[in-house]
Amino acid sequence: MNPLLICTGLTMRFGGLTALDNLYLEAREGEVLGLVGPNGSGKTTLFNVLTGIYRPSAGKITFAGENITSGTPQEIHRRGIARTFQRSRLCLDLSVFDNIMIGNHTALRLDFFHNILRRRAFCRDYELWRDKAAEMLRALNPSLVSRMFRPVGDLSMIDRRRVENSRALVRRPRHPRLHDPSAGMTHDETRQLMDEITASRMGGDRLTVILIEHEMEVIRRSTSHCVVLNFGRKLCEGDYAGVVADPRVQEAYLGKELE
Amino acid sequence: MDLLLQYCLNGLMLGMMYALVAVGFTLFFGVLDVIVFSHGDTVMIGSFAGLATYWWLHSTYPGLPAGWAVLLVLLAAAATVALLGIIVADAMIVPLRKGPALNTLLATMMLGTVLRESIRLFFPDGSNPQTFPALLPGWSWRGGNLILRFDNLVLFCGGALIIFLVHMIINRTRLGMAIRAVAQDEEAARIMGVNFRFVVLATFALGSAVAAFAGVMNGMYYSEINFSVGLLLGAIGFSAAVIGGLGNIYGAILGGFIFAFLQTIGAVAIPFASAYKDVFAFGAVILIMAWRPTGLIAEPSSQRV
Amino acid sequence: MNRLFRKSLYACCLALLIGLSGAWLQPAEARTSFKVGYIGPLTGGNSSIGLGARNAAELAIMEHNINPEAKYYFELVSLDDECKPNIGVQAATKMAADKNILGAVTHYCSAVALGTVDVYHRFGLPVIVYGAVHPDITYAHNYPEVLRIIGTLINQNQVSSKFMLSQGYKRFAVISDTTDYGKSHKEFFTKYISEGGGEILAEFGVTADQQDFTVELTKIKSLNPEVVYFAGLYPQGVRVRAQMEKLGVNAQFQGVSGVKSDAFITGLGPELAEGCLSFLEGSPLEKLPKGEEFMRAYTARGFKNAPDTMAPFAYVAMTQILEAVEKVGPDRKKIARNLRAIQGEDTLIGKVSYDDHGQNSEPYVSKYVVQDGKWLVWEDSDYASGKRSLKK
Amino acid sequence: MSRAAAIFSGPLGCILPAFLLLAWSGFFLTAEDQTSILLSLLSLAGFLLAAVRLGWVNILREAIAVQERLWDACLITIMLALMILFREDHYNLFLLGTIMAYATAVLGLNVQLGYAGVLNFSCASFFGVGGYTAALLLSGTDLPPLLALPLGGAVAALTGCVLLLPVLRTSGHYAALVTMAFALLFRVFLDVSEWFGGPQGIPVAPLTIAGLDFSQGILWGDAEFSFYLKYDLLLLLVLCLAYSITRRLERSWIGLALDAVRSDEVASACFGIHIRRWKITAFTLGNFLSGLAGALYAMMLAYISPANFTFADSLLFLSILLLGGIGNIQGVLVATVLVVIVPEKFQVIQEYRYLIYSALVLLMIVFRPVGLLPRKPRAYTGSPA
Repeated sequence: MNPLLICTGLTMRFGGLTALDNLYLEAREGEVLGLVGPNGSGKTTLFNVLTGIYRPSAGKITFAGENITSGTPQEIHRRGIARTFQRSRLCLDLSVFDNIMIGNHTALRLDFFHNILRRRAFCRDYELWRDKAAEMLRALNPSLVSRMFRPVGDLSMIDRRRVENSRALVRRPRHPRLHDPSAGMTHDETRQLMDEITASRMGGDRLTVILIEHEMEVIRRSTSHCVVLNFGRKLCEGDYAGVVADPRVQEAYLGKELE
Repeated sequence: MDLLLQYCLNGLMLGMMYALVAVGFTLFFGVLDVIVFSHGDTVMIGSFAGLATYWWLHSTYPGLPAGWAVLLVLLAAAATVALLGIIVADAMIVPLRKGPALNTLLATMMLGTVLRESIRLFFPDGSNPQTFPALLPGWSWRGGNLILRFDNLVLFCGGALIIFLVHMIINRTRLGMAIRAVAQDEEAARIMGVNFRFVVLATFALGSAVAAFAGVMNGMYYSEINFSVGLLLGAIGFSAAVIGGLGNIYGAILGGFIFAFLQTIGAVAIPFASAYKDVFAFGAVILIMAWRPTGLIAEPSSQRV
Repeated sequence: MNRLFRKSLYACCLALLIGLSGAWLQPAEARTSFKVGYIGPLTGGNSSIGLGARNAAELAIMEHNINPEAKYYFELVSLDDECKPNIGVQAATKMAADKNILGAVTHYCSAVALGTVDVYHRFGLPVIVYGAVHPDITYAHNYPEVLRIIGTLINQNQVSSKFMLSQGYKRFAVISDTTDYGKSHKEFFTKYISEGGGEILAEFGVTADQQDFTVELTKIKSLNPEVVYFAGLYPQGVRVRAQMEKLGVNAQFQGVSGVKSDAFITGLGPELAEGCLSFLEGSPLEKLPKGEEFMRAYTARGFKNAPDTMAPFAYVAMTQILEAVEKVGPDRKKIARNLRAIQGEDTLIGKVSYDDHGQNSEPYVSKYVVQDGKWLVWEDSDYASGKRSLKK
Repeated sequence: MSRAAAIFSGPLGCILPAFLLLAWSGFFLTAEDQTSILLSLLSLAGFLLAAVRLGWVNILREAIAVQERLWDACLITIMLALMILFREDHYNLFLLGTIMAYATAVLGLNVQLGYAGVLNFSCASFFGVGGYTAALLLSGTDLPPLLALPLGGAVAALTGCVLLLPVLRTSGHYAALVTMAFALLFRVFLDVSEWFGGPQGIPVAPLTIAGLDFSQGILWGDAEFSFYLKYDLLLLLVLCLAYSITRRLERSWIGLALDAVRSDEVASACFGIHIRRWKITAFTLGNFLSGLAGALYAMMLAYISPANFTFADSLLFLSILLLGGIGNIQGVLVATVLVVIVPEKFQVIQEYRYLIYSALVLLMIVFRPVGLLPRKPRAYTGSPA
């Protein structure tokens, strides 16, 4: 399996603070990479740099052999990278369908002519997408289909996460990144959600996923490979068992034991 | 040369006035992340409260020495306006924070109109310009075209003193610490035991009292006050606070002087049409915003993603 | 629950019924009633003059209505133009479009009157302009509906420039607001001053809501003029005069008709206002033979506001309109024609004759000076008698 | 109740309310004395309150959603009927025209603020740019007068481009300042400039289309109909166009993109949405509509001055949008009618009208910040799915 995404020497500084420090990271095609580390270790910053929200202070990001280091979020998205956010960033006043279609933005016809003047063609176009979205939602939670045109703000936490994951996956990206998909949910809900994600991964496409998750159980079940970050540096990497056993990781999470 | 110096002096006086207004804007923004657009009209209320106090003093204690009169006028104006600020904050601004920022902005603009119209309709003869008494002795020193007036000097120093006091309150007192804490992270401050409501009300009282001073200063400087100054003064104070960088007191002061400077330059440097000076000043504000979208002294943006 | 609904439904239907039926119940009238209009600044910076004039117009109607010989009964419709042309045009449209209104007394601000005369002409409403002095209001066209009882500013500036030159002033600095009122004052004043041998050192245009004049005045100070001529309305006049003092500009303040208001003195205080000059069409009330009578009648009605400067003009204009209706009946065209025909009528403000443009051609310009907190006619003041002197 | 609901969900559910609305507004506009005005307003308020409590509003809303075309036709019919009713009454026709011009401008503002979230405190300035363009084109050039309408919009949109850079770079209060500064600047500029007539304002030549002079009344047998009727018809056409464009815009992928930009710029960018492109689109389209409305309004007014286009007027437009419910174009119509008509009818409160108006808006923002008719989630094909 060759690496789909490679970061070399990635550094991100905010004023005096170094959030990422000369980081090397690779994600191989088709794997689920777990990204763990204590708070403030640079996981979120890494996501933001990878999706073009921040421009790195130094270093290089290669995706499928192409340099995407200084791309705008739009360009990077078009190459097939999608993401979710730590704090759910759904548009709460928009409907479920709207939110999913935002993820589908690059597939939509946006010219004035099509949208305003040729309404009949537009409606056909719309019905096509509506059915697709319904199909997707049905797989996650059938009851969401009937609530497709209700504001997302009315939904429960897990349904919101479902919508957000659908939004990230609707374009069938090659490389989705999921940020804390379980935040704000119970254990059972989390398990259910992860099963859904894994299911969508197994659904034939070979998705490469980077997963940030605080719930170690989720990491254990879902990932094939883990990277542990601390103070913007890679502490260690390997499979779940190996990483958990590493004393440096325990130290980073629990602090050094007093002699 | 003395002409140039005179322009500078005028500009400085104007700048001090704008700076005092802008400080209020920026204080409120720092604590609550809102723009209280009625602040310009608060200044106007301050000058009218000062005038009313003077009338009362003048009729009850005719022989009162001018020094006392100034002090009492200032205190009464500050107290009235601080009370107004507290009421506005408690009844309107805090409840409105839940909604979008636009609502607060619009609501305070409407509040400004309400204040303005109330003075016009309910202050005796309020629709006409009113004489503001000369409470300070009008000694002056002349050199060529330059005239340096004692009262202006006192007003300028008074303004500077007020700004210094605000600086001390913010940086050296417990209240100031609480204000800074709330400004930085409201939730954390609450958890650490800061009485949020008290801090907000105290900030509004402080900002409004500064506005009252600006109002009385405005009255004494121009010897005349009228109900309609609030809107433009508010717009200018807001501009000054924004070009300085919202939430930053020193930025607001800088912004105030910059705006006064722009107006003066506009009037002096475009000799054929000094009436264009406001066009020039506001045009410059737009350009500054295009160049520095978050103000000259910008806070690092800390948006969480 | 259901009962509550039903109750509220009944209540609403009842309210609707009452509302609609109440609307159709009109009070009965004894005499045939007609409407006449007034438009002027009732709010904003110039409201003190506008309110005084409105009251005077109302006074004229009240006096007419209690007159047992009058055939008709009149009602006043008064609208606010806020001294803003756009509001004025709307108000004028509203008034002119109302066919029950037979005539109107309108406008203090020239900017407004210039915009509205076309409206009056288009709808054929006869109006008498009581306070706006821009020449174009009557002379730019030949509309039979538009008349003006007050003189034009051409006349005013002829008198004022001649007077200033006769007082020995030679060097003038001019500040004018950018309205047509200010601009044409400036135009005629500079013209007559230059013709008379005086010198205009500088001209400044200022906006109508400007607060700070220090930059303009600093420039003026360096030119050291003998007179600062201000063409604008009194709110700005107050500021200019006050800031002259602050900057030590030791020149004579000369205003135009827009400054001659009691509010100018209240705004400045008697010390600062002392010695300020202004010029105004017509004679002051106390000089008029019937002036005292008018004042007594005005006070007796218990109006809230003082009559201020323009009240006599509005009063006379309204009286003329009412008399015209009495004479020719409710026909706008005839009323306009009847008004035009007025020649040499003896009124409160002196003789009134309308020329072929509807302009009162017997304007008399009075000179005023502030003495001890009051506008006094120049000839009666200590300044004319030499007891006090203007600034040199 | 259910039988009634069944009846009123059909065509009757649109036609009956429309008829009531027509009857009431006809009565209200002709009412002269203050008591009847007050009473009719009170009865309307009581009726509406009852309608909300009894659930009639929901019935109406569903009836409208199902039969949108019919409701549109009803609204147009109401306007036409009012015009015919007031055919000789200049003033009421003028009011109707004002309502339609303002509504068109606010629809433009709605595209900017309601959809894309671009703050614009200078809507009245762009309205004014359109008006002044029309004034100058009609008096200074030999262009066909009808061309002045789209040109008014185009010049307003172009003027907006001057502000694009700062508007795009700033956000929140900083963006508010940029447009506010522009509104103040625009007013002062008009006040002092010689070319645009100064504070005095300038007359606007009447519109003529194919020899038809819009400033002349229409002769119909013995009766002469007001010339405002012509402007009203044209304004109705423009309003219908603007309304239909904004509605289609909302119900399209473009509307979705605009909403996404407003709702969350960062998230939108991560899904490939071009923030700048859509902000520019919304800002320019909004200014075009404002300018178009301004041009026609200026022609109807026949006389414009800087005082028509002040910062306070921009606030008026904004408060109309807020009152109606940001993003809801039906709310825009309702709110415009209220804001234009009610103060006009209350001559008693003349001196106090600003005070009362601003106090009411203030109270509304505090107690019902979502406006009269809050926006509903998007329904792409009109009827709810």
